[in-house]
Amino acid sequence: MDSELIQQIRSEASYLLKDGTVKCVIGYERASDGLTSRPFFAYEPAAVERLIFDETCTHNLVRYLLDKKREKVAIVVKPCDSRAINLLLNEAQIKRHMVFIIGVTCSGVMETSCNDKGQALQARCQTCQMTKPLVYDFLVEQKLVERPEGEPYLDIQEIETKPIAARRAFWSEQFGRCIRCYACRQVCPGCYCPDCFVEQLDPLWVGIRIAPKENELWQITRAFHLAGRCIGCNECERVCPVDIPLGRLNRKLEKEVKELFTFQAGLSPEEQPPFATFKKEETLGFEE
Amino acid sequence: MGLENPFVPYLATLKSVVELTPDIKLLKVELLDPAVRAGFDYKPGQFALLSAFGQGEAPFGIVSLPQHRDGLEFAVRRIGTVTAAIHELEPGDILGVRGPFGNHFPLEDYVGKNIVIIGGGIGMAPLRPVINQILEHRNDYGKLLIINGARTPQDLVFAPEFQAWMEAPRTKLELTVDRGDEQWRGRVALVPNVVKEVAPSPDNAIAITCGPPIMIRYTLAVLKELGFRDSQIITTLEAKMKCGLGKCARCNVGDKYICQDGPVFTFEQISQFLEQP
Amino acid sequence: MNLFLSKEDLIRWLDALLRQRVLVAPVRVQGLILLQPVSKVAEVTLDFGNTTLSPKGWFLPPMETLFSVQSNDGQQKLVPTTIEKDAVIFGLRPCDARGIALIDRPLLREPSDALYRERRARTSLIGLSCRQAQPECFCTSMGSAPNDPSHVDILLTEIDNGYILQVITEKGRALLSESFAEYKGTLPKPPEPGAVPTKEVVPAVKKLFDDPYWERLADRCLHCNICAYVCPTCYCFDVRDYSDKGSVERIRGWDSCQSPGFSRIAGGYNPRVTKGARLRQRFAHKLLYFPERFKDVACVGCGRCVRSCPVNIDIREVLRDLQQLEVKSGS
Amino acid sequence: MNSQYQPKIIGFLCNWCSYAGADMAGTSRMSYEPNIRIIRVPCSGRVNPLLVLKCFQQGADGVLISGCHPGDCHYNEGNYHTRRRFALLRDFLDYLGIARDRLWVEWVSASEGQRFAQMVSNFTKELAELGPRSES
Repeated sequence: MDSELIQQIRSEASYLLKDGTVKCVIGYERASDGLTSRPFFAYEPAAVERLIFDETCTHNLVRYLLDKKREKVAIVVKPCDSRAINLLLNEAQIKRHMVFIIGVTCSGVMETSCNDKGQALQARCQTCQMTKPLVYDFLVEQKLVERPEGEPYLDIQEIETKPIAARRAFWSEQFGRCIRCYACRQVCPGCYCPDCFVEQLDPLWVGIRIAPKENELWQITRAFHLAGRCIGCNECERVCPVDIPLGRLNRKLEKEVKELFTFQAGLSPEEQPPFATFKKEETLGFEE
Repeated sequence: MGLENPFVPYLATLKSVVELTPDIKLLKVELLDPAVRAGFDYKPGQFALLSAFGQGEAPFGIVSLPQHRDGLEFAVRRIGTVTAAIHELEPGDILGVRGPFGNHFPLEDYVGKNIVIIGGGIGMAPLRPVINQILEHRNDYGKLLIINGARTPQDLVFAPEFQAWMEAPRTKLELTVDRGDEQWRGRVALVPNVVKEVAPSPDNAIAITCGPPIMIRYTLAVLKELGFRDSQIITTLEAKMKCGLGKCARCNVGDKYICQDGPVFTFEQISQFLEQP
Repeated sequence: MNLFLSKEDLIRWLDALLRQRVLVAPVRVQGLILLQPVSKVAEVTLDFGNTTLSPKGWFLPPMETLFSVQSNDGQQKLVPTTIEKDAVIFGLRPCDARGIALIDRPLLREPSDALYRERRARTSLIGLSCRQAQPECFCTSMGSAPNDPSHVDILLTEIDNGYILQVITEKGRALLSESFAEYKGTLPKPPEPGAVPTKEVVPAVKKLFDDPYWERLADRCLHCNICAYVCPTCYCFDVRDYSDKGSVERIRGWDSCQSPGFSRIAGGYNPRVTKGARLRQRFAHKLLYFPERFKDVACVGCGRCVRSCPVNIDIREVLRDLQQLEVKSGS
Repeated sequence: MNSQYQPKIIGFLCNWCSYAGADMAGTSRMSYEPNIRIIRVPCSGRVNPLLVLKCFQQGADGVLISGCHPGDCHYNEGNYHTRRRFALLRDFLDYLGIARDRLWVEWVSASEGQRFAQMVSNFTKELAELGPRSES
């Protein structure tokens, strides 16, 4: 654990809290298992001593900005998380001047779980080339480990190449296990509808019935609502208590959006997302 | 049928529908099974869960009196999917009834006392059976003051019974609206202000109030100013209820289950709730 | 009188049970251990800490139909769901058995929940003592134990060359399809799970009800339903009607105090709006309201919520914090 | 289509062009397979992907979305959005095991009654080959 890096985060946080620039600093602290980490909200300067940063800091904290819209807060942001900030800025959910961003350079976080620091980097980190957050007010740099370039969508192609009946069976079995705890929705920075379609009664799109057909409609629509918006932090897959490979839904859409509309979510707060714009001359396979 | 599985409602048919206000209907419901009808006895303050099959179930106070033996009456305000479906029902249609649930207004404790009844909008519904029960045993009780408020004149609930209430002995009916219209001659004031103006005395009296949370808050303050102690002020709490059997824990406010420990509470009890409803 | 079963005896016995009843047993599915009806004994796995979801899901399923409404020519008829099959849950841990015994209290109290009661009556429980405590377990602090026989019909305890079988109830004896050798030896010493202070928890929650502790704790909470759905002693449910193609079904499904609409009243008023109030409801119901009505705290120390919570809201930590805060605030 | 399997198609037709085109097919007595149930929508851009998914969930074998030719949209850009939305949804459904040929997006103007009738027949034949929804 790089203590010099942590010292910088703590001193910056303490400075921000002491002079009242922010109401609270959202970062990470050691979890109750003493190995991994968990989100932490520091309100008083004294609390900054609990702030840490290491390769177990998997959570994407940007989601918490949606709960703190009315007060200025500071937030510790990894390179991938910074794309979520661009997403929320682009969709006018947060205001840039209300967020002080403590950026941290990163060379990947581990595949952790309770009481387990993880043996390997998360799959998404193994080939990730982003080492610096896209947007920050204060940057904390740590010595980085070189990571190989890699083919990002191997697990997607593995499903694409299956025959259609096998794809159908694979996804039916995965969706069959869903207990509709909605952790994938609650953890996602892109999921902030006040009244999610899944809980609407009139029309009753899905509701409380937990059955293959309702689970499938829920999972497909959840992923599709994030098409061109998901920034690939893969928190949905991490939090799923029944191990549904949700990342393989969102990253399939990410791959298609790149191919069809040459767009990637969260790279800039100004760029128009794919479904908000169009090109007159594109046919996208629907020939005249 | 029914008791064996407490989630399965009794079937009932809609006898009659009366439009009390643009969004509130008075429904009279008759239980189909005579044995169930005979055994279904209830007291003012209890509620039942009405089912509009296909839309769902929702709790409503029973506003009729048991001794009339003339079906169960409910005042239903159109506010959600279930109430909208109930509003579409016509006489002769089938619906489900589950209950009676909850405790009731302990009218036996109010004998000989002056009664102040303060209702706002649909909040009048659970208070109606109390009023009519008092009028049917008028001599058992002291003076009866009814303050019934609503947003506009057509929103005043139970208008057909105002005449009977006004003419009853030692009874006063004060009607008020937030906003009047050309025909309206009566009072235009908020309910709490009317309570302050009429200023009922707290001596040997109890106050029963029900209405939107904001009205309750201010009415409570006025009653306290007039000297009413919390134990003298009673209300019936509306909470998200689903099973009515003290199991699904949705109506769990503080350490109380509204559907079983309530819905009728004194404000003394409510003040001891850990969590304010 | 304890019996002894070799591994082959166990497999033969399970096969016999499989023929007359639904056998629900732990099955490995990807990285999970789920309790599922099995068609062959081979599907059953015995090397696991505890199942991902608790056996409560067999008695109070994630979703079930309470009754359906059949209307032929205007005449509506209510057809309540009935439970036909006998079942055996094999391989459940003693803490989960206690969980079921705890939620029996609200659900079987008059007027009892018919479907739950029917399933409880028709299902026998074969417990499997824990050989090894998981880091998140704390059952001994919550009135259970790795070898607690009190809520199962039969308790199996694994030893090197087979299993010791303790018959606990008559219902358990009825499961024995053949006679096994008697076991004269002593039962192995159970593992030692972590301990958690629970002495003054009920008054502590009451005293600290309005303490800002809950808002601070809820800062990182995502308000998903994982902790309630994996918990063996959470039994809140929602009821909705579904009507597709003419037939109407009243569905009961799991719900949790963390979901947004849980306490929202028609018209939009919601007594529990803040994050802290919602998270407090989870712990207040388990550690205060339930014990006040049903004598015991509604937590069996299985550690599932600690393992599954995405942001590590750890009930053991809450219990410790409550004790310290109570001391600090002058008990 | 000899087999007794009759595919069920839900057609979302935009009011200004495709619905008028289907109307013209009807008034000119053109015959086409009766497997389609038409839902009139103000614009093909009104069709929310959730509607299409609900159709498949409720058992539809195929869904047709038909709007004005790009550039002719009564609301100027409705069909441009339709094009983007369902180009992506079609690929995604295919990935999930719902054959891409079960979701057609076509441009039919008010005067192309013949083309509409032909298109419905082709779609029905295609779905008959694909078979009922249960496998794929």
